[in-house]
Amino acid sequence: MVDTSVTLAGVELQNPVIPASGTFGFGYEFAEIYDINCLGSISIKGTTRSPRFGNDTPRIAECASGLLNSVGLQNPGVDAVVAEELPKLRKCFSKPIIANISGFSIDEYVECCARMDTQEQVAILEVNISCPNVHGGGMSFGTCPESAAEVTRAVKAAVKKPVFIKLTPNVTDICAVARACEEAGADGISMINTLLGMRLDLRRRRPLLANVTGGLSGPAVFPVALRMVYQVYEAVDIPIIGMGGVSCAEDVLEMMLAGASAVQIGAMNLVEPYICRDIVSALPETMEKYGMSELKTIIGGAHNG
Amino acid sequence: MVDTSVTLAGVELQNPVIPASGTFGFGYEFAEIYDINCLGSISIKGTTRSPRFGNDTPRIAECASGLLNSVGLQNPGVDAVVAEELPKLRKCFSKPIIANISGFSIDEYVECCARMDTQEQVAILEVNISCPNVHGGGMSFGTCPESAAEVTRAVKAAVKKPVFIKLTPNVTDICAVARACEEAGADGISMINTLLGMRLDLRRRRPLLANVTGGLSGPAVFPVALRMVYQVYEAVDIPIIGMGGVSCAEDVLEMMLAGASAVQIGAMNLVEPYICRDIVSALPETMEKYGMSELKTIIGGAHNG
Amino acid sequence: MIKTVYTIVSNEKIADGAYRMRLSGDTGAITAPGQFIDISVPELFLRRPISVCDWDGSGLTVIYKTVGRGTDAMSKMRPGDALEALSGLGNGFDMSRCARRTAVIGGGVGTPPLLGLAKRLTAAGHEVTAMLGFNGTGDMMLADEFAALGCRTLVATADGSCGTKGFVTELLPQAGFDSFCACGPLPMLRALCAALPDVPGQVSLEERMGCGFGACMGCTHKTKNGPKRVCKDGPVFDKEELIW
Amino acid sequence: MIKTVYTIVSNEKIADGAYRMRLSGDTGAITAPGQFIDISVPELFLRRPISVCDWDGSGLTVIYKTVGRGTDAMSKMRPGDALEALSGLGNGFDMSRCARRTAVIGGGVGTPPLLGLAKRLTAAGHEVTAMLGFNGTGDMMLADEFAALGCRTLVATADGSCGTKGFVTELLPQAGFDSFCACGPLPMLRALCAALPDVPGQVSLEERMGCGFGACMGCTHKTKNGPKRVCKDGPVFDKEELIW
Ligand SMILES: Cc1cc2nc3c(=O)[nH]c(=O)nc-3n(C[C@H](O)[C@H](O)[C@H](O)COP(=O)(O)OP(=O)(O)OC[C@H]3O[C@@H](n4cnc5c(N)ncnc54)[C@H](O)[C@@H]3O)c2cc1C
Ligand SMILES: Cc1cc2nc3c(=O)[nH]c(=O)nc-3n(C[C@H](O)[C@H](O)[C@H](O)COP(=O)(O)OP(=O)(O)OC[C@H]3O[C@@H](n4cnc5c(N)ncnc54)[C@H](O)[C@@H]3O)c2cc1C
Ligand SMILES: Cc1cc2nc3c(=O)[nH]c(=O)nc-3n(C[C@H](O)[C@H](O)[C@H](O)COP(=O)(O)O)c2cc1C
Ligand SMILES: Cc1cc2nc3c(=O)[nH]c(=O)nc-3n(C[C@H](O)[C@H](O)[C@H](O)COP(=O)(O)O)c2cc1C
Ligand code: FES
Ligand code: FES
Repeated sequence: MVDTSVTLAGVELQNPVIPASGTFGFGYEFAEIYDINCLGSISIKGTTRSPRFGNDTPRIAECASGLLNSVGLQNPGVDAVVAEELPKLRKCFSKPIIANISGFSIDEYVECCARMDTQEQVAILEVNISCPNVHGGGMSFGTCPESAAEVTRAVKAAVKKPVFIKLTPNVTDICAVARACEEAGADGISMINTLLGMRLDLRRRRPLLANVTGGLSGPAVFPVALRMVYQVYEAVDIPIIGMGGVSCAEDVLEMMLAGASAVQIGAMNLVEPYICRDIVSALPETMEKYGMSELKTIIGGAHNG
Repeated sequence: MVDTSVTLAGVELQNPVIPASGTFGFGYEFAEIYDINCLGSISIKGTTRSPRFGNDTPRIAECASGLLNSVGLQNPGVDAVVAEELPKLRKCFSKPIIANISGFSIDEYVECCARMDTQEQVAILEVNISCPNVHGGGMSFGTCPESAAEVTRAVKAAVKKPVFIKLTPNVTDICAVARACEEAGADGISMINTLLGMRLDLRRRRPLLANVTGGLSGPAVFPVALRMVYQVYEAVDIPIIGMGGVSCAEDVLEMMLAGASAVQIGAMNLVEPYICRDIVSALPETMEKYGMSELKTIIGGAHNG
Repeated sequence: MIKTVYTIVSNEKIADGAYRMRLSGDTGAITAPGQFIDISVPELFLRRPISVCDWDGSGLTVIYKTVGRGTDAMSKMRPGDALEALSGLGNGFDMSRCARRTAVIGGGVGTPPLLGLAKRLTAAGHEVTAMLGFNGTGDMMLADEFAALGCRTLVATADGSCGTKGFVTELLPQAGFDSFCACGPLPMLRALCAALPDVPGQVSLEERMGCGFGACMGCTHKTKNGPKRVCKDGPVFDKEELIW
Repeated sequence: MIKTVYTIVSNEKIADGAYRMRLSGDTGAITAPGQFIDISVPELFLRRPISVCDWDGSGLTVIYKTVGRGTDAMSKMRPGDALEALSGLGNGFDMSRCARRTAVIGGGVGTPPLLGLAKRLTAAGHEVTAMLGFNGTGDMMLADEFAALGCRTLVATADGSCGTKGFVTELLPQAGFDSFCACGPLPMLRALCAALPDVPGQVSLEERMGCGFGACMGCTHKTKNGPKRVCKDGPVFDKEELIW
């Protein structure tokens, strides 16, 4: 029998498979089709201080081996998430969850994180810093080490639970951002968010998405995500949740060998609703195929030798 | 009859379809299977001052809708290219070509470009600034606006023919780099080069490529490339050669609507050797399908309204 | 919702660029006319949502128009081929809210789901008028089938090549009905709701979808009752709910 | 090189994880044993290079081992299915440089191209010894076929379950030959060339490929005559040329 358990900043997971924020709602759509308690954890839909409708539609565009989304953080706001969504999720998922939090100002991050920090169900705060900084000229918090560190420091000062900073890949030097977060006290790194992309509608000769650009994810981005996880693993000493294009148990192993302590699965949930369950069940046999018995021991294994 | 002709910094092309550097050799492998004179032009394999073997093998890794390559600029050096390859290419391709030039120092770029500038066959110099700067700590010339401008200025001072700077997409703000090149005198922008990526070999638990990382290209990167072309079109006034994942005539039209004056095709040549010819022949009917009669008039069309 | 593999029984052209595909397999998740299935097309990342035209215990029919890569690929599939899909998606039309005299109003390739609806409405004793709008005889479809169900069937074509010349709204004065169910292009639905301000109606919307089952918020529309997902809370909405 | 669509005639398991696929179609571009075809597998980006085992005017045979996604998918293809490939790639073995007494030396799934070579060598009057190395009887293949051609056929297995116990190099003393052609894993080829310093030999190499026809420089090896592309200048190299 192989051991698939992993630990994330002190949080023990039965296995490293976690649906990624924004692709699994608050879990119940999936609980209708399978028992989601087989999952390691769940990263819930990105939550903001106030309710957000998000962007206009079309919000989705198809790409080769992936999709663009410009959902724009539609969510009912942190109060409604705490009052309604978390209790509903609790009914179908008994394990600790990851609260994904977004904001357009430091204040908003802090307030939202502090609120989630007090929720018993929540084990980890995952702070998405890819949003544009409304007080900082609109550039995303995650594109510069200083603003990334600033968010991290502010959130860390306000919460008790482990904080993972979720990085955007749309940067020249992701290691610099990761190091800045570590120095500012982050307990871990989540990576990657989506790659900024675009499609056009040839009939209308206009951008296909109402929002003009969107975020690319799915198998197309896996090699980029893997490279970044590999690089950041060498740059920091805190654990990494790896994601970006993971679509099978082999991909989970690649991510972990590159340096991820756990793995999230995003876009694939949308087109293969059973994918997370299937990966959880394929994991033991896939580990055996590659002679792995204890999953934790392979983390970062590709850096040896 | 539709008009597929376009102009690149004064160079008239019968159509915008150009095989991308590194994926078409010096043309003769393809001339064996079809008459390559149907192409708009050809961007030849990246040439350096001295011969280069490139990286160790494996140099190729498969990805979803694309591949990683770490060829590492294998080429016989500019003297051999001028003495042997260009005359051979001349025999099977009668149109002006694009000379793709790489270097690891400003001197090398200048010397190599000056040499190519005197070649009658060469209409455009395409300066690939994704190589690591050996005098600048190994960061690629293309990741910072200052070093990109420096290469541009130095090359421009040494040559007469139009200079297109080929940008790397692995940056936070590609518009800043493009603007710096424009200000330094570039006649055009070629974009994008490959996205830095990686794959692991699960059996060996090591990076699959001998070089550890490689460049991702193919349809997987199309949305990222398109977004960057769209952004740079708004940032500069010089023409853009768009590339990254183009695999059909529709993709060519999307690239041009986003702002490209011509389009290169890379990875797809490797798996579909007839792809450039097929795109050239599909272009007129595809234009008609979308009500386009004169290709030049659609350049940047997605920005209107 | 179930994920299942259907077998293609037939796949025939029935109008310009429009095909009828009969599938055999598990229809257990389909509970109402107006629901859709989300079809996996080899080599393409996203599934293609297509309405169930009609179904029974052993299979279902879909009718689709070829507009891009996915539907083009579907048109080349052959009897015997497997077709993987998520089935039983969306809410569908609520027959309990249809009046005894109900109109089903379809535009172009929006008509197919109305056939399954009309069949069930007539079986349940409703008096059904079918009003169908097309560009011309070329893309006309299903009119005979509606008639065969016993529906009063009125056709409008934009080019006047069949039935009344003009849009489907031209047909409205020709029939009496006390509720309607509609499916078709957005401008048609908008015109319809504007023309029938006092008649209760249900309309089926289309939106580009990420998942098709409510997970991604890719398909959200603003409604008077807050944001709603076309795939899960729809595709059928009460016309009063919609913000045009 | 041509790009062509073959039809699968048969696709049968012939050893542990190894399949023989017969293809009918255009073999006009195949000019020498040891050449390969580059197979397009649906949903996968890169083509899969597989050596031609044998061919005639109407078709060819390939033998492949399932080691990953591409070969797994190939093993599930069925007679009648279409298989798109680039055909007639690489240089192949140069028979004019084979001595009258030639050994063909294969390891595992490196043996297939040697069968087509042995057939042509024996037909041309060469005296051919086939030395074949496998892990055990499980992955053993083609020994009977070599024997049926009239080759003296010697087998070595690592586990001793058939023939001589050990690697294929163990067989070398058992036969006399004045040139050899080899295909198999790199360590085997290296050991062979080290064991036969004075015998002229041609060896077939493998490398991960981008294009398979010389365009990308993805497969380059350093040789004593400069950088050479395995796909175009090879896969067969004169053993003297190689740098180990
Ligand atoms: C609930 C629902 C029911 C539908 N029922 C039918 C039906 O019964 N018959 C029929 O012919 N069509 C129907 N459609 C439209 C159908 O989904 C699209 O025509 C189809 O997805 C186009 O795919 P493609 O690959 O050919 O086109 P492409 O343009 O190549 O598709 C690219 C992407 O855009 C999406 N897309 C393109 N057009 C539409 C559209 N109109 N609506 C939603 N997504 C779109 C595709 O799904 C795909 O993700 C329905 C749509 C929805 C949302
Ligand atoms: C000239 C040549 C002739 C060959 N002839 C045969 C043959 O006759 N029978 C046979 O069983 N095998 C042969 N091989 C090896 C065969 O190409 C690989 O086993 C096959 O490509 C693996 O594909 P996969 O998708 O199953 O494996 P994966 O590991 O999933 O493939 C991933 C990528 O790596 C490449 N790759 C993996 N292994 C190899 C390898 N050993 N050599 C080259 N590329 C590889 C694949 O082509 C693909 O691009 C030959 C290789 C070469 C270069
Ligand atoms: C539809 C959609 C919505 C998303 N919403 C969020 C979000 O709210 N917060 C967040 O941090 N990431 C969000 N993401 C990003 C994913 O969590 C993940 O980082 C990314 O998609 C890469 O993983 P993948 O390639 O497996 O999809 C979203 C992605 C998709 C496709
Ligand atoms: C095998 C290979 C070799 C390449 N060599 C070069 C090169 O020498 N110089 C260069 O500027 N770009 C080189 N590129 C990048 C391509 O020219 C192109 O910018 C990139 O591949 C994106 O286009 P694509 O997605 O169509 O492949 C190479 C790409 C590949 C796949
Ligand atoms: S398409 Fe995902 S929620 Fe509707
Ligand atoms: S694989 Fe492209 S040159 Fe050999």
